[in-house]
Amino acid sequence: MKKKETEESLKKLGKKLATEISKGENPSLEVPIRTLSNIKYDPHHKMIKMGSNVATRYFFNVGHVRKFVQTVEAAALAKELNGMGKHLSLREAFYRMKRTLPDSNINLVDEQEESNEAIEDLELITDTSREQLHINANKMGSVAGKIVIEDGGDIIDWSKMGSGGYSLPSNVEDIIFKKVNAKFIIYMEKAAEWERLNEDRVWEKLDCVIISSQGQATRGVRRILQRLHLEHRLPVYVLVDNDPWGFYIYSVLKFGSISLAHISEKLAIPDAKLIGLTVDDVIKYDLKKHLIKFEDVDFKRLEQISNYEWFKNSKEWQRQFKMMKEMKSKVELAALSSKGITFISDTYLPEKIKKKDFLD
Amino acid sequence: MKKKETEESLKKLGKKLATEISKGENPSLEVPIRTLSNIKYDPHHKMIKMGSNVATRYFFNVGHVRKFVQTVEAAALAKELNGMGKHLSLREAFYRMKRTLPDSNINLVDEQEESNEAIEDLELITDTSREQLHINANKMGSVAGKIVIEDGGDIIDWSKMGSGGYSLPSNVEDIIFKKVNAKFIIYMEKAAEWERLNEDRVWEKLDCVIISSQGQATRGVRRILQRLHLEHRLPVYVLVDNDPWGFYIYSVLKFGSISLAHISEKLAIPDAKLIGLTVDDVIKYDLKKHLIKFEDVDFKRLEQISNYEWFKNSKEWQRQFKMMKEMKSKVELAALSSKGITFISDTYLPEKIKKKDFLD
Amino acid sequence: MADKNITAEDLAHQLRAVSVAEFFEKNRHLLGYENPTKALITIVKELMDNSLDACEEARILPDIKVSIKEIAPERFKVKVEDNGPGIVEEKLPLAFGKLLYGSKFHRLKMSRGTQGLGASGAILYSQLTTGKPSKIASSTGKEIHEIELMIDVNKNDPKIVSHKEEKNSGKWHGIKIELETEARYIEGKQSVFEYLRQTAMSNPYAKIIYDGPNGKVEFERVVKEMPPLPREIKPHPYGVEIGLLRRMLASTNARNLVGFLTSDFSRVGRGTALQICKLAKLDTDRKPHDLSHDEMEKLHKSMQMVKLIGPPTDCLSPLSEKLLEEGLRKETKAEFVVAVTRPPSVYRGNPFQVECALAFGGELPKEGSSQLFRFANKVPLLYHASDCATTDAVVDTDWKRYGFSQSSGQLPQGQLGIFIHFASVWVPYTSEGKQAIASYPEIVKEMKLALQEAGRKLAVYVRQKNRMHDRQMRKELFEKYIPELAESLEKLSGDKKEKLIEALEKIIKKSAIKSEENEKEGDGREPEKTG
Amino acid sequence: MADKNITAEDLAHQLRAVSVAEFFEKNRHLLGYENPTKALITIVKELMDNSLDACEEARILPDIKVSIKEIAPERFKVKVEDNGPGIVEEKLPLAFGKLLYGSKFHRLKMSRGTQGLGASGAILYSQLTTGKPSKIASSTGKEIHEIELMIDVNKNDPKIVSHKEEKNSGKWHGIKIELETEARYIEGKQSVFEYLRQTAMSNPYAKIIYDGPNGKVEFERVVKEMPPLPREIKPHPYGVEIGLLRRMLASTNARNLVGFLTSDFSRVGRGTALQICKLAKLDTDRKPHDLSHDEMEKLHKSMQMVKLIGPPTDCLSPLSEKLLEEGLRKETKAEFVVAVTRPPSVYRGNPFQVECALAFGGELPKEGSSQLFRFANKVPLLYHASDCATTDAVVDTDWKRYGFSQSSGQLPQGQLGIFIHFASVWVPYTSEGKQAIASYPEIVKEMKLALQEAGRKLAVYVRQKNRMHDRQMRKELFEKYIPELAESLEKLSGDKKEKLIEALEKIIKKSAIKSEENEKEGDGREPEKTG
Repeated sequence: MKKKETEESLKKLGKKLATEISKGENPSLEVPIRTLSNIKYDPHHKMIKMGSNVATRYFFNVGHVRKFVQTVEAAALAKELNGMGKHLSLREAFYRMKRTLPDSNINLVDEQEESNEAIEDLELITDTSREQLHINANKMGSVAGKIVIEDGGDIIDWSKMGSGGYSLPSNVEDIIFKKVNAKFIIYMEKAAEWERLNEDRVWEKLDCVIISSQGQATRGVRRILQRLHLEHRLPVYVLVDNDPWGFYIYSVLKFGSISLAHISEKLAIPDAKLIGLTVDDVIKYDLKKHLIKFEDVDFKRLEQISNYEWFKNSKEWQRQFKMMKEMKSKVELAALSSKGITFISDTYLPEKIKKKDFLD
Repeated sequence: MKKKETEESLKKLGKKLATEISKGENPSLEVPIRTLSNIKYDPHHKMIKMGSNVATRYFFNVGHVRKFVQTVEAAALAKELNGMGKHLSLREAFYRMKRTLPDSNINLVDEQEESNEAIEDLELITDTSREQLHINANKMGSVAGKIVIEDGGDIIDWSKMGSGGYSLPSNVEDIIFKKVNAKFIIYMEKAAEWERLNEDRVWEKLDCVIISSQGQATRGVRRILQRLHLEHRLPVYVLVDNDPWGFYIYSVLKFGSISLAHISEKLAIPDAKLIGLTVDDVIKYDLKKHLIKFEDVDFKRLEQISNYEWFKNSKEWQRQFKMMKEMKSKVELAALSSKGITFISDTYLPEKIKKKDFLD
Repeated sequence: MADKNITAEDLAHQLRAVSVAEFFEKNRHLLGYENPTKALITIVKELMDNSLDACEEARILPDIKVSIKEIAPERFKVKVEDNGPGIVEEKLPLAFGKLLYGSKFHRLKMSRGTQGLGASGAILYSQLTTGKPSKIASSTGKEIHEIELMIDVNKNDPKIVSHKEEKNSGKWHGIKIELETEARYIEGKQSVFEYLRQTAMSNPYAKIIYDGPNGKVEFERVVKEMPPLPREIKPHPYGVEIGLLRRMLASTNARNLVGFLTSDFSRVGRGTALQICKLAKLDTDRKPHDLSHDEMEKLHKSMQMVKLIGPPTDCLSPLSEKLLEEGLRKETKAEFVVAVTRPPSVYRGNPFQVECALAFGGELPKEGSSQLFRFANKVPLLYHASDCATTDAVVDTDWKRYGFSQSSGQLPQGQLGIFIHFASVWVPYTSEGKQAIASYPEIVKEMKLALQEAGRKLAVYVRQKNRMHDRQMRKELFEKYIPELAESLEKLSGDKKEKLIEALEKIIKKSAIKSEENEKEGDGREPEKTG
Repeated sequence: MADKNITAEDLAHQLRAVSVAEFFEKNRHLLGYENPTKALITIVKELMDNSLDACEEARILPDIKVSIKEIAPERFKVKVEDNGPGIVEEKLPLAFGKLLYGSKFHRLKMSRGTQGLGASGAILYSQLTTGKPSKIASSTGKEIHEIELMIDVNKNDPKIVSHKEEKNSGKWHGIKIELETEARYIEGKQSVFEYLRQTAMSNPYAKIIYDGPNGKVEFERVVKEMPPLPREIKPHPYGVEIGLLRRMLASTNARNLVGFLTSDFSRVGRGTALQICKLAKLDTDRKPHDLSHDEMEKLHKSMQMVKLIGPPTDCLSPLSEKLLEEGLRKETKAEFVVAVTRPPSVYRGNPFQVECALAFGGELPKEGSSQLFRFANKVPLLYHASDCATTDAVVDTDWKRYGFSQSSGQLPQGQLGIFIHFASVWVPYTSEGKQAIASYPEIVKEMKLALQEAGRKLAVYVRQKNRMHDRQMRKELFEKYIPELAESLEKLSGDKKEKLIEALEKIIKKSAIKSEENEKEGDGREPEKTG
């Protein structure tokens, strides 16, 4: 649906440069700056967003020329992909862009790092997302629950997926939600946890969808969570370990991240809530004997997170951070199994949901 | 189906120990030794297998006591899981086993490493697999293709899975194959490659199944490949990068691995074949400009692999190793995209399969 | 003057002799006076060395009092008093007021001081920094002579400022010396206190009373015997350079070569002397004074070629294992001390002997690196530890064998004191400061052999101690795991937990003896069996 | 004798004076003879230092020949010949045959040798290791005296073995010395060759011919002027210790204190002298010989309290920037050399002056660390570089500012030679070997200032050179990327590739000038704009 628009904006970019050249000007690109100094938390929308600082990149500048040509080449590739209706992974795109300059041993791109950056710059310059440019991110994540979708002509019922679940694609833009009987979504950071909940058929008992990625959620997972949230008003509950890294996963899902600040609107879910583990849960469910001592790096991360603008004014979050700091330890979700093999499914989640015991 | 047997063998172990104790003997476990010295390649079955060396572990021995108790505790846990029909991840099992000894600050297990080892020892002692003990390995992998399965009461058609595919569970023992219209399986090491083939609907055009894990295949993936291969005679073709690591993935799938030598029969696929990339493919498909220089570690790995007993007498493989060593470089599958976005699906795979251009 | 050209005649007028005292005044770092902190230690060390040497030669158990008092910022009064034989009145001024004057330079015999630079150097530094004379009192048991002395630097001669003679009703004998100096006082690893503490370790037959800026300390006498007096020996042919041989030939009283060789060298009998002459193709009746240069060279070469036994070693006076142990035990309060005195050995014609002792436990620091105490001819070495043969020997020894952890190239870790004493007629110091022994392979080898022998003895003690502890631990360990095993086994087999515990407790008693026999398996490795 | 107790009387009989020669024979490492390799360098160095000093004082451009020949394994014949003023016959034996005899010890003036130990030390070592006399020929322009000399070690006196007098038809003047020694010859960083090479750098007005075991090398004279002759100065009150003051008071010819202060010290005029007396509460008419110890102390303190300008600095003879540059350019064939001579400065009452030079390119090694050449009073320092103030100064300087990469605590990297010369009446060597300058803050600071000034000048040159190169590179770079851009842009915009290339080529010509102005942006950072 947005395909035409994407192709148009890519062509517009080409025309601008060609015009400059024919006028004898130094062709230039205006690239929004992706450094920390140009990223701000927008408290009104509850999202991390890009500022308006822009750098001008010239072709006739020793320091710029390489990146300039790489960015234009990335645009040419994206136009081709859109035309064909095909997608490439970042690695494949790297190989498509890699070629040797005539009469030299210089490659247009030498490292994937370079083509990645060119693609990210292109997203900013043309105000499109990588998905629209037909470049795939990583594929990772399983889902099960009371939803039926249509994708590529197939009808897929997420409640009839056996023990494995549906495997989420890296690009979820074309998925159509046919029937949504779920009342909310539980997102968890670990596939092992997902298998626990799926084996215990939690999504059936609690009328919900369970989705996992591995560690930090991939773009595809974040997009599908956001789409279900926005298009079908499903609340998103995040289930992570009680440690700074779990909190960070929650933070990124909810407010967006610095590296993807330019597409926060397409990824962030400001209404997402934490369903655990909080430090209160650790105490309430008697998990204190499974504390894992903080390392220096944990203390540092906790310190960073507790200073995030979006957590700074939340009394409740600051309370969590303080307790964690005093406890000097973290606790994993898996520790709940010491209370009983299906304790998380039979007791923990139903209780938390019934009491609306969420951290916002 | 084998559940009863597993429960029986666990109980038998308990009885043996209880009898020894009541006779006033030092209770002992016979643990097959998992060191390299006790692992052999069986050229007849084309598989890596365990030798018959066994160590005796005593309770009344300062050096043994801790491991002894951990192993017995792992057995008790496995018995409980089988009884309930539930599964645990390795991490969850660790927390289930972790408890503090009375009047001390010693935990029965302190690190997951310890419970993992106890579970592996238990597999060996009782001649069961981790799956039979109801301990899950990692979940990872997507599948699409001309097969319909039944799992947990759900009927799932792998040819109607849209752009994402079916997400393979960590334990595939209970999957029932209802309808198998595929003629072979392509296994690939990267999810990005899988998305390429799925987008291009290769499984439809070539009547096959496409399966990917990420890097080294997980136990679940290896088991489902083996089951389809044995139960439905589907040839397995392995598609990996042209480097020692890709070759190693192939080697493990085909012959088994040293660390899982004790269950090679349940995992290895001696008839699996390599569909690429071979060094010949690199030359034939003109990928020489995408060579990535070998590091020291690559040379070392290549040297190791070329000395594997099962490759040693293969002229064809030794030729590959030699060419790679001379080339001093590797080539990634993704490099095929430099020839055309859908080159791998439209040209490379159909050609290879048509010509039966496999490396065995 | 200035820019007009200078001729050889002009230059000749400027030529002048420099006195030794002037030289060392300007080059005082050569004597250990490079900074105010070290100057204070050097003064105490030089005076102590003289006192201990004198007492030992006179076979008197040393009683030495050292006093250091700050009389103004960075200015100290230092007093050292001994109960030695004293110095006769006539020699008193020269012994203290002339540099390069002493009794020890020309003889081959182990002693602390050697060059006749010690006390006079201290007095020179004192007068340079304060301009004041030093006070020296001496008695040989008769009257007491007290002089105030300065050094005439231009002439390197004593200048007596005053001289008093007093009655000696108490029959006191010894030397008392008092001087003022610019200096800085510190505590710690390189301090006067540490120097005296280590001196007490290596001289356990001495009593030392130290009255320092921070109070009084007494180092008691631990034993009442002294090591035997070393004898003076003659040079060994292997250690003589040609320049020295030429001088010996010129100054000998012997009338022919055979006589010269047998009387002026050690270990040369008549047979050997004849052999040397034959090798050199020299007539045995030749007069030593008459040899030409070429003949001297031949003689020198032949002396290196004949087979000779090593030099006599009674020129050495080691402490003995007993004295070493006592000294170290007292100072470290160690729970176990072992000492080893090696037989004498030779480097470059010089006899030497190594002793070492190891102290374990007690007041030694529990954490970190072991402590190394280094001595040469009973004198502690405080500086330049990293350049010293002793350190090389300790670092090269494999302490893991004796139950101590050790990183490569480092001292061992643990509650360990290591004492090494190097005794020789000529200590090969690495530099002028006399603070480190050069790493000749022969020397390092002897030190390592000593350390290894002592290490083995210490290891036996440490192992025995650990074994008792282990037995108790073992029993407690099994008792902790029994309830766990029973609980798991109940789930697995259905047998009652209580019954299992009872049976296991019974086995533990029975197997107590057996498990001891099993000890060597207790390292956690499982015995392999081929099934 | 032996074990019977020894009395003070016995000990008194053993007391004897030790001659300076005996002392240094036994402690030869103090003179730089600790091993055969260093011994050879030390001999050459001591003889060279004397020759250069003598020529300079006589204002003669030095012509020096050095010859080293191996005559047997580990035995060498060393010859050094100069064209200096020579030494008059009467003084010849003492100047070479007595240790601590010379012209330079007692005066405050910059020179290479100082102690009167150099040549006589070399002769002593030669006779110790070979037993042979040394040959010395000298002429002041009249007849030639040739003597064979040994040192009577017991007496520290010369012993003349032979004496010949010859006609001097060629009017030769100078000293020729020839001796044999045990030694070892090596090439490399610490070798005779390197010593002479660096001596040629720091003495570019000297011609040195070296005939070594591996062939003959000539170091040509580069310039024909010599630096001005340094003047002798009197001590500055700030650098005088009380012991020395006492001696000056005793030996002065002045009849009262004011006279003493004004005539025997530098920088003390009548006004200052009166002020000192007033501060010390001493009558200005007091006789210097009559002061009590307390009065001397007061005088000493007052001398430190008055305000004085620094000591005169014409006692120093720096090389000058011109000589430095010539010397360094010749030896390194550098493409660019810059030198800096700092104004004189003072540490502890001693005047000193720092010079440095930087050489870039040429025959200096292209890879790895820069090369540091260290000199004190024009003498190269080959050993102990890591302990030296020069190294500290180089390491502490931020060379990145001048375009050289540098890891923290290291010398800079690159094709760079660094020359530092420290000139002073009294060089504070860190040890007896005279191989490293102590890191006094005043000294390191001066060295750093010199290096920074030279570094800035070098940086200007290097930058200019780089700029030319950059311009060409830039043009070539854009030409490579133009076809790529055109190709991508054709796909994107639909415009024809050929047309785009043509337009871009046009711009490149036009913008050649503009892009140069942009230079500072060329570091790859993009200018920020707030939109």
